[in-house]
Amino acid sequence: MDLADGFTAIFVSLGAFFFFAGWVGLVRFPDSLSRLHALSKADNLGLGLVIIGLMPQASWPFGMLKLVALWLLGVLIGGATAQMLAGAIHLDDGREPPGGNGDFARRTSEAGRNNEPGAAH
Amino acid sequence: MMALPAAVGPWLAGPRSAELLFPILALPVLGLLLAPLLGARGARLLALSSLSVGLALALACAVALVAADAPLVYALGGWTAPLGVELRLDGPAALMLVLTAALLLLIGLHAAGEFNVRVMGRRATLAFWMLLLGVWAGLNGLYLGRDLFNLYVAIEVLTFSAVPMVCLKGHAEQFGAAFRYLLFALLGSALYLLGAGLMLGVHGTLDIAQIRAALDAAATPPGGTANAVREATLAAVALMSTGLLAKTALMPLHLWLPPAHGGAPAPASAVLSALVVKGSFFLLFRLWLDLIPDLPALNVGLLLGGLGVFAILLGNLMALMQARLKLLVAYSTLAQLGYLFLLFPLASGTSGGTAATAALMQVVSHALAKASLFLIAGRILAAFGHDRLGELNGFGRVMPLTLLVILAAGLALVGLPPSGGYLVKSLYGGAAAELGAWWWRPALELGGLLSAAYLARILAVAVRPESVSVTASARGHAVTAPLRGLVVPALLAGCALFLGLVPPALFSLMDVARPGMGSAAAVAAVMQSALTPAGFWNSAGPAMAVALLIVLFLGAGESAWGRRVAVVGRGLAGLEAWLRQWRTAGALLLCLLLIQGWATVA
Amino acid sequence: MPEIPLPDPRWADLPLAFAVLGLALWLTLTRGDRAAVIGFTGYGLLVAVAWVRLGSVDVALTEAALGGGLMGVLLLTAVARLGSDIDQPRPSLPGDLLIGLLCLGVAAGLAVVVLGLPSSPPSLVAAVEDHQAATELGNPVAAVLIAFRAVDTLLESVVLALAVIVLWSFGADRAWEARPRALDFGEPSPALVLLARLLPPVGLIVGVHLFWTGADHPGGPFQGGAVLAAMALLVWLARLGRPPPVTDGFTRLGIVVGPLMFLLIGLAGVVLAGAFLGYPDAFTKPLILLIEAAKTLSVAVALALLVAGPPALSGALSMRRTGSTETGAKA
Amino acid sequence: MTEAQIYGICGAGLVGIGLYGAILGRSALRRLLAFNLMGSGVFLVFGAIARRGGIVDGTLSDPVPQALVITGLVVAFAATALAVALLIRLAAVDREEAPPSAEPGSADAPSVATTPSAGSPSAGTSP
Repeated sequence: MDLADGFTAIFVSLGAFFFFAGWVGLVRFPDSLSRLHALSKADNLGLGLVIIGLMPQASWPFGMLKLVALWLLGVLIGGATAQMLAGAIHLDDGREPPGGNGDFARRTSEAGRNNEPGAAH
Repeated sequence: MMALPAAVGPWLAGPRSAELLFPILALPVLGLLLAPLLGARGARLLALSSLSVGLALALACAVALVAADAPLVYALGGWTAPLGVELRLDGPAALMLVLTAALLLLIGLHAAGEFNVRVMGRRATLAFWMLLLGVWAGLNGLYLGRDLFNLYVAIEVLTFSAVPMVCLKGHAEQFGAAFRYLLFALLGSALYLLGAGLMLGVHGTLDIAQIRAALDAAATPPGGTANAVREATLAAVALMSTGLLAKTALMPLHLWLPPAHGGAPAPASAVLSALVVKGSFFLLFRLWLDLIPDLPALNVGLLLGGLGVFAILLGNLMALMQARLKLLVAYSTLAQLGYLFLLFPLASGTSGGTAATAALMQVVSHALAKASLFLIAGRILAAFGHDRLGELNGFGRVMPLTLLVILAAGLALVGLPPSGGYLVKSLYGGAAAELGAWWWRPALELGGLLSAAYLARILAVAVRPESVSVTASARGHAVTAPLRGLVVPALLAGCALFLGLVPPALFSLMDVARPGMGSAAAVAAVMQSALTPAGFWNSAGPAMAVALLIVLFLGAGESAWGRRVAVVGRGLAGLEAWLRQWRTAGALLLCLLLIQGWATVA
Repeated sequence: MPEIPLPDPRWADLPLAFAVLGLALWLTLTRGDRAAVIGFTGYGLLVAVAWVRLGSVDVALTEAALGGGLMGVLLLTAVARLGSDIDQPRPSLPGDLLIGLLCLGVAAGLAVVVLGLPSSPPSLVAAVEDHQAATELGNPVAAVLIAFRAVDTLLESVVLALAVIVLWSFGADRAWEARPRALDFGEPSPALVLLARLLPPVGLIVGVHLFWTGADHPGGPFQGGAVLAAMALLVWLARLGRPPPVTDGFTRLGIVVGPLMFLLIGLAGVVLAGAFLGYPDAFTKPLILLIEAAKTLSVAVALALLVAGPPALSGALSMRRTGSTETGAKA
Repeated sequence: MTEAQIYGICGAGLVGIGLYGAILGRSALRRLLAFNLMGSGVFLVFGAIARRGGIVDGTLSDPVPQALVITGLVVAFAATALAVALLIRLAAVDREEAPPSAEPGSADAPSVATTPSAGSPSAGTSP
């Protein structure tokens, strides 16, 4: 267990811990929004730590660059999906989604209403 | 003329005859890929021309095969099994190639008038002609294939081409029928694929001939590992066989066939009933006869034969009670499929060849007669706007020629000499007598009588005094329906009716590369006794009697028939409708899988 | 092939196998269709990890891209359109139990057969290695797909092209000129639009790389095509672009060019290499790369159009809020 | 217990679960989803067989079953896409108020059998 393996073991297990924390948040928190919040926070951090942990295992320079690219993609897609989920959750509850994109919710719910006047759910 | 054979010699008789195999697979695929580029109009011409070239190729293959008197094998890409995939042509495969190409060409010519852009619009026209090529490609792949996974992909091409034919017209009920057909066929394919995977795990090869050799080798030394190999192989074949039973719609796994074949447009129903269902049967023929060395020792043959008899009885009885003509014909398909499965209990010893000849004859004669019946049903539907028998009284008076063709096709199904049906029943009877298994014979006779019954019912409706709706629309459509719409059905019905008169030497095509078939001699023997007055009467007599009974019984009109049969009918219809519930069919599929697994391994 | 050190199976595979089986059971038994479909995308990724554990990296890529990704989008669009339209009555206990026992019997029998497979399995690994040099391909799976079992891959890409045209034929007659509309879900969220602007260039590079590296390392036209198709779907979902109309010539050419190129080169093989679907020794690699490039394009176009659905007139497709309303047995 | 055996049994279990869901699924979409579960089970059995072949010959896994699985996955995806399109069209056609105008002369009217005895399989039993 030389230095690199030790470094990897520590960081990857830290990352795993944050994933576990995210999972606890998912299970414990009362409503969807706070679950979403906990999950995206913890998982992003967990992913970052795992990626850092794997750095010494990857070959210099391209292996490491691929890992960083992986992390960037993970953060970008995680953020965008969290936004979309939050918008959808607000739509389901009928409340105005926070922030400037209120018009999006109004237009979508109107579009939703035109297509499905009797959309009882 | 002498120059032509010299140029073509090496292919037809010489060493290069195996090179005829890959164009048979490549031609439909090429047509399928060019059709969307040519658009709806071009697709029709492309399909018909490639089918005619394909028919010529199939006939050339048959000639080359008889000349070589040995199976033609072609290694694709130059790689031989087990790594590569090989195509192999033997007698039955050549027969099926010729039948498929000829029938698709004839149905295509018949449908050319209906499926063109002016009548059907661009969507249905492009779809129909591409699906015709897709069915042809799938079937050619099935008949030539020797590799179990290659056969799986060929079956998927066939299923992907058959399912959309059901909902070409776009009515809600047809989409439902198409979805059920697709999902049930996919469950069948998944079971087949699982069986093929286990075969690869046990033998390390997917080539049927190599697996057969391994099984023969494993059978000799009765060592511990040997019967482990044998049991795993039999379990894999049980999986594949169950999957194929679901795709062949052998009763009780028939939930998807009546709505699918009943709801599809007429040419599509003809292709589905006559050819598509036979493809998966042919694969069962390969599995149980080519791959398994000792089928007779297993009692799975009895199981399949029993299901065949069940299909003959229930299918014919349900056909008797259908209100719509196309559904009547669809149920008659289910019954006729039962005859095919009588092959498996009788396929042992010397009589195995005769039973195999009977099964292949049934495939040919049913394909011809059923295609003709469905095309005629389409003609009646087009003429009167509906096919409810209750309101078609007297259509025979308005369309006498159509009635004549129905009579010819019906008699071929009933099995009057010299029709194909008669050949099938006599050959099966001979095989059963040889084996001493007398109990199959009454099933054959009863099936013939019941077919005579529903044929008589159609005739009774046809000749009854005209009801109001027939006369009204008669003036509109029936009289003006073009006579050329009758040419193809009449030709098909004629071939089915006079199949027995074909010189027996032609049947020797089926013997090539199949030891102990001897079909030419068997057919010749059967036909001698057929044309004698005594032979004619003892087979035709009972059918005539039943027909007469039905006509009298129906004298009082269709509704009377409904009331009289109601008592017996409702119970039976209830049972059959229950069998076609999705859950029941699923449970039966699993039961059949477990029973086949137990029957082979035990 | 990179040598992936596989640790002691007990710790890695047993939990994963239980997770896959547990998730599959949950997917089957949970009430809401929408939850099941969302769970299915996660299931696809879990199975992809199982494939890596089995040492089949090519299949893991395909499972993740196709089984997890595109299948998830396909089923999600379906559940958005259909809601959970229950059309079978609640299963009666005895019937439910019987079918459960039958399925258990099938699974147990299958497990016994799988475990009972002969211990010294004859395998084709040696045969592939011997002949792989003739194909000049480093990746054995690509060699099997494109050379040894070329006819299966050809027929399979024909099935894909046929499936697209068949899918279009399900549309209504008057909608034949229209565009596929299965992906129209009203105004996209700004986050989706941002993603659809940033991701496709990256996806394009990854897709082409997957195809290009497929010759010598895990990857290939199917995996590359699936990633490219996913990018096209992202653009269509974010309404930055629209799926092409059915009558567009270039689209049809795009669908057909892969299998057509494969078939024509195969036919040329009869003259050049003496066997249908054979490759001449002189320039095997260029021909194979040409076929795989055309196949990547065709797979990408076909997979994207298969998810985009049949052509439909605007407003023809319902968008159901997926409450699990009991609509009873429906025709 | 090698990983080949673990995933072989996992595949067998998935086939059982998939069959159960495909038969008892309450909506057409769930039955389709269950079919895909069964498909992934069948492919996992292929994977187990590939891994067994690989162990014997010292590589990771036998390339031939892998190629078959890749082909099978694409075919299964195409089949699911067709099934989904059929379901969406079935829902859309049901939703349209007027059934599509029956073309003159070929109105293949899916009539329910009128006479009491005939049990023609009309649309009574749903997919």
